[in-house]
Amino acid sequence: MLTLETLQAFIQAYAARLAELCTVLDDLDNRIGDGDHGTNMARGFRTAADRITGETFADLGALCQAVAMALLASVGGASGPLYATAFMRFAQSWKDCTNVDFGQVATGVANACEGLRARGKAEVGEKTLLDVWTPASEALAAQPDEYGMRAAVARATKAALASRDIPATKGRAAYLGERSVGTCDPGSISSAVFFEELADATVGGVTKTSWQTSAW
Amino acid sequence: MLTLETLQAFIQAYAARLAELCTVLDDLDNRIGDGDHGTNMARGFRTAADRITGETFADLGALCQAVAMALLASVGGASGPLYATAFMRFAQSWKDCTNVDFGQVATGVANACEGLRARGKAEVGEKTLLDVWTPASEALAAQPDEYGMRAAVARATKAALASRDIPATKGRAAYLGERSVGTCDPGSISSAVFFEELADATVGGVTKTSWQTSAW
Amino acid sequence: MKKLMNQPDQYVDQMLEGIVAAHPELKRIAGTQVIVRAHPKAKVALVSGGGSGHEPAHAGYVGVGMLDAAVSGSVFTSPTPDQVLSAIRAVDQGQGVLLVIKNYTGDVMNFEMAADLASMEGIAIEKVIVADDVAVENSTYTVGQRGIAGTVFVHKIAGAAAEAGMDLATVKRIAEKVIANVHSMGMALSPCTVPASGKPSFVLGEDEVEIGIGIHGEPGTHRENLRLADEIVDTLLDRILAHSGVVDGDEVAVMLNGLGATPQSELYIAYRRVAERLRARNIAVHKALVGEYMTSLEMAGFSISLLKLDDELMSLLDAPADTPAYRQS
Amino acid sequence: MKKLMNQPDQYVDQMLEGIVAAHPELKRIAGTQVIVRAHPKAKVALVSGGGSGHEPAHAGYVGVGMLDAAVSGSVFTSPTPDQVLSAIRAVDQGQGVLLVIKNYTGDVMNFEMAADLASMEGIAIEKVIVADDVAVENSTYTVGQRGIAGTVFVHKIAGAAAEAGMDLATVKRIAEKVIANVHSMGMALSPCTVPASGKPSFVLGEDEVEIGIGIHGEPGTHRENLRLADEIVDTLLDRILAHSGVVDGDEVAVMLNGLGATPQSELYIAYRRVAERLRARNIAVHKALVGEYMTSLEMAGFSISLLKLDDELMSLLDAPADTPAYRQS
Ligand SMILES: Nc1ncnc2c1ncn2[C@@H]1O[C@H](COP(=O)(O)OP(=O)(O)O)[C@@H](O)[C@H]1O
Ligand SMILES: Nc1ncnc2c1ncn2[C@@H]1O[C@H](COP(=O)(O)OP(=O)(O)O)[C@@H](O)[C@H]1O
Ligand SMILES: [Mg+2]
Ligand SMILES: [Mg+2]
Ligand SMILES: [Mg+2]
Ligand SMILES: [Mg+2]
Repeated sequence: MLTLETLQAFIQAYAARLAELCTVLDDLDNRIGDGDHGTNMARGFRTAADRITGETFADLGALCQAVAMALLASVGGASGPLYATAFMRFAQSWKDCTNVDFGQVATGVANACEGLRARGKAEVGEKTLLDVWTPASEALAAQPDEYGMRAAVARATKAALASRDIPATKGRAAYLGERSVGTCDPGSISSAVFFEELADATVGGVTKTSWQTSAW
Repeated sequence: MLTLETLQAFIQAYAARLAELCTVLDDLDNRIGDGDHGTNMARGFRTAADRITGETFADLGALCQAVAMALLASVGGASGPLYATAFMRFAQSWKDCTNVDFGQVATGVANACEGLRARGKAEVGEKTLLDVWTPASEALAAQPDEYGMRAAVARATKAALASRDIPATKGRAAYLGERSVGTCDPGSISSAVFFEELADATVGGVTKTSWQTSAW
Repeated sequence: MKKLMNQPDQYVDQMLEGIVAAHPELKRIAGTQVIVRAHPKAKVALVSGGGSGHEPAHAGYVGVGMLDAAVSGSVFTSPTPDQVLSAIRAVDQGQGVLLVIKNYTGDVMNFEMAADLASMEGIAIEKVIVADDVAVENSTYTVGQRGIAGTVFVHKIAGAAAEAGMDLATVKRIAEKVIANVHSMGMALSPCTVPASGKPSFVLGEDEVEIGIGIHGEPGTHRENLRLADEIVDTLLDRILAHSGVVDGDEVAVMLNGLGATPQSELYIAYRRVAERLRARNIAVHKALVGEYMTSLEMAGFSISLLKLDDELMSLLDAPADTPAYRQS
Repeated sequence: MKKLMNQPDQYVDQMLEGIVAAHPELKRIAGTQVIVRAHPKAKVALVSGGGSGHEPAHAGYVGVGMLDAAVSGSVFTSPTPDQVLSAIRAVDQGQGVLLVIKNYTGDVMNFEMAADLASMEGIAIEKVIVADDVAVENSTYTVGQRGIAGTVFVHKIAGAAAEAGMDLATVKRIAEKVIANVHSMGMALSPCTVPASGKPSFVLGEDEVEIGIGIHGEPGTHRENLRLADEIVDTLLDRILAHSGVVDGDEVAVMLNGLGATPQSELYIAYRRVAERLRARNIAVHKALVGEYMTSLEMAGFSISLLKLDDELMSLLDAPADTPAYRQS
C-alpha cells in the first residue's frame, strides 16, 4: 500500500540515494553523454524533497503534482521533463486518494510509463530509461501486490544492467552510435534505483544494489 | 688576421653552432624570457650564411653589411637589432679592407660593443649580452693578438656563466626580477659562442664549451 | 582543470550577473536565468537558449537584429520549462514568439513543454529545431542530427526578418530555410571540464583527436591521430559538402567556429584551407565568420558551418545587428 | 600541446592568408607580413604590431576608426625593421604615421630602426610606447612596464582621432594621454606553447597560478595557489587601482581580456567582481569590453585594464569603429 507518508518517505530516500550515486551517474553519463545525469537528478530530487518537507498534502495527487513541479523547475536536461512527466501521471492516477493499493500503484506506474513513451518518443530497446520502466511496469501489472513490487525491482535492475550491451538510438548517447555499447545507460540506472526505493518504502526489506562497480 | 675567407667561414660555423644550440638557448629563454632566442638566432644566422654563400664581396665592410642586413630582416626580437648593429659597426670599422689585423679586429669589436650599448641602452651587469661583449672587447683591446683573442673567449665564457647569478634589469628577463637569478642569460651564451667561433676561425684550435648542461 | 570561478553552483548565476553588468543594453529578468533586451521592440520575438557553457551563445546574441531573449540552463543542461516560459512571457509583444531550439532531447522536451504552457496562455508560439551537425547520420528511427554552431546563422537571419517586421509565419519559414541550408561538423583536440564535476569529459592521448564531436563535451563519432590542419579541415569539409547540396557556382556563408581554447591564429590557419578548397570548387564565400560563436567551455577544437545562400537569406544575413557577440552595420 | 596547424614555420604566413581570405576589407602587402586596409583613407596613419600569437591583436584592429596597418612578427618575436618600414610606406598618405609600440626591448628597437629609416625617406613619423602593465615596477633604471592589453584602447582612441582628421601631433598627444591613463595586470592559470618549440612556456602545478604575467608566455612576478575568482580579481584590481590614480567619482572604461583558453563564461564571472568593486568605490564604468582582445596563444588566464576617461577620451572611445575584432556604430 502507498500512503501519503510512504510516498513522502520514498521521495526523501530517493533523494538521499541519488546524492550518494551522483558521481557514479555523472561518470556514466560522461562516458556516453554529457556527464550531468547524476547532478541533474540529485539536484531535482533534493529540490522536490525540500519542497515537500514539513508540508501537508490533501492527497497523493497533490503531493505528486508538487513533486512534478519541483522537478520541472529544477532538473532541466532530458531527465527533467521525463521524471516530471512520470509524477504528473502519478498525480492524475492517484487524484483525491490519500492511499492506494498495489493495483492502483500498478496503474499509476503504467500511466507514467505511457507518459514517458509519449514525452520521449522512444521505444523499448533504444537504451533509455524506458527500457527499465517498461518491464518494471509489466511485472507490477502482472502481479499487483508485494511480490509484484519485488519482481518489478528485479526486472528493473536486470534491464538497467542489460542496457550496457546495446547501442543507443535515442538521447544524447545515440550520437555515439556503436561507441555507446559497453556502458550502462545512466537514466536506466537512476530508474532502477527509483524502483528499489519505491519498493523499499512500500514493502520494505529490499536489498539495494551497490551500483558503484557493477555499472561499468 | 681576419680575411674575407675567415669571416665567411666564421659566419658559416656560427650558424651551424647556433643550429646545434637552438634548443638549449630556447630552453634558457623559456625560463626567463619567451623561449625564442635560439630559434631567432639560428634563423638569423642561417639566413645570413645563405645570403653570403657563393657570393663574392669586395671587402670586409661589404660582407659585414650584407650580414647585418640579413640579420635585420630575419631575426626580429631584441637580438635582431642588436646583432645587426654589431655587424653594422664591423662594416664601418673594416670598410674597404679585404683583411684586417688583430688591432683592427679589436677596434671593430670595441665599436660593436659601443653600438650594442647605444642600441640597447643597457650597462654592464644588467644580465644582457653586453656583459659578455664588454669584457671580451677589453681583453682584445689589452692584447690585440692571437693571445688576446683567446683571452677574449675565456672572459666571454666566464661572463656568460656568471650571468646566472645576477638579476636582470634590462630585456624581457627583467620582468621576472629576482626570479631571473639562477638562469644564464641566453643572449650572453649566444655571445660567448660568437667569440668561440670568431677565435676558432681566426686563430684556430679553440676548445668549444658544451653548453648543454653547464648553462643551467 | 583550473577554473576561474567562485562556488561551482553559482557559476551560471555569476556569469549572467557579469553579462548584464558589462552590457547595459541587456537585462536579466529578476529571479530567472533569462536575458532580454533592455529596450524591447514591437515585433515578432525570438527566444533561444540551452545549457550554459556555449558562450557567447546564447545571451551574447540578444540585441537588435537577433534574439529577444536567451535562456541559460546549468552548464550543458537544458533550461527548465518555467525559465523558458518566463522568457516567452517577457518578450511577447502580441505578435508571437519563435523558439529556436537546438536538436537535443532535453532542449526539445523542455522548450516544447514551455511552448505548450505559453499557448495555453494565449501566446502565439512557433518553434524551429536546428539540426545542422552532419557528423551524425540522420534517420527517422534515430534522434536526428544535433544542433550546433549553425544555430547562430538562424539567430542572425531569422532575427533580421523579425527586426524587419515580418510576421511569425514568415519568420518561421525563413528560420526553417536557414536550417535546411546549414550544415556543420566539428572536432576536438582536447576535452572540456564541467565546473560542477571537475572531471574532463573524455581523455585523449597526446596524439589523438575526436572527430564529429558535439558541443557538450560528448565524445565524437570516432577518434583518430592528429594530422595537419589542412587534412583535418578536408575531412570535415568533405562531409559537409557531401551533405550540403552546395554545387559549383553557389554562394555561401562560412563559420569557422572555435570551441573555446583554440587560438584565433589557428582558426585562421584552418579558415585559409576552407577558403582555398571552396575557391577551387568555384563556390563563392559571401561572408566568413571566424571566431568563437558557439563554444564548449575550454575545449580545444573547431567546427565548420556552411550555409547555402539565396537572395533572401543573403540580404537578411547582411542586415545590421547589434549584440554583444555579433555586430555589423 | 596539440596545435591545429600545418608546418610550424608557416604558422604566421598561413594565419595571415586566412585573415585576408576571411576579411576582404583587409589586404596583405605582397611578400610581407603586413596587413593594411583594402580601402585606405587620406589621414594620419596608425601602424602597430609585434610578435604573432596575440590575435586578434594586431591585424584584427586594422580598419575604419582604428589601425591602418599591422605588422606581424614570428610568434612572440618582434617583426623586423624592414617589415615595419613596408607598413609605414604603404599607409603614409603624406600626413604622417604614428607607430604604436608595446614596451618590449625587441619591439622598441625594431620599430625605432624602422622609424629612423622612414624619416630618412622624408616620412613624418612619430611613435608612442605603451607601458600599461602595473605588475612590473617602473623605475628609470629598469626596462619599464610592459605593454599589454591596454594597447587596444590606444588603437581605438588614437584611431578615432586620426579617422576624425586630426593631425599627427594631436593624434600622438591623444595616444599619450591614453597611455598615461591606462593600467593593466594579468594572471595565468596555464601556460602556452610556441608552435615552433612545442614546449610549454612554464609548468604549473594543479593548484598553482602565475600572477603578473605578460603576453608572451613569460612567467609572472610570482606564483601562488589558485583561489576564488573574486579573490584573484581583487589582487589584480587593487594593484591597478593603486597605480591608476582613479578616484571615487571618476569615469572609466574596463577591459576584461581573456588570454586564449579561458571560457567567456569565466571572463564574465571575473567581470562581475570588477563591476561590483568599482560600483562600491563609486567609479562609473562608461564602457566594458569583455572578451579576447590581446591573447597569448592558448594560455588560460586574463588581464584587467582600467582606462581613466575624460571628455575627450570618452567621445573618441565612443566613435564608430569597423574592424574584424572591434566593431561599434
Ligand atoms: N527520448 C528519450 N526517451 C526516454 N528517455 C530518454 C530519452 N532521451 C534521454 N533519455 C534518458 O535521459 C537520460 C539522460 O538524462 P540527463 O543526462 O539528465 O539529460 P541530458 O541528456 O539532457 O544531459 C538518458 O540516460 C536516458 O535514459
Ligand atoms: N636592452 C638590451 N641590451 C642588450 N641586450 C639585450 C637587451 N635586451 C635584451 N637583450 C639581450 O637579448 C636577449 C634576448 O633575445 P631574444 O630572445 O632573441 O629577443 P626577445 O627578448 O625579443 O625575445 C637577452 O638574453 C639579452 O641578452
Ligand atoms: Mg546528461
Ligand atoms: Mg626571447
Ligand atoms: Mg545535460
Ligand atoms: Mg621574443
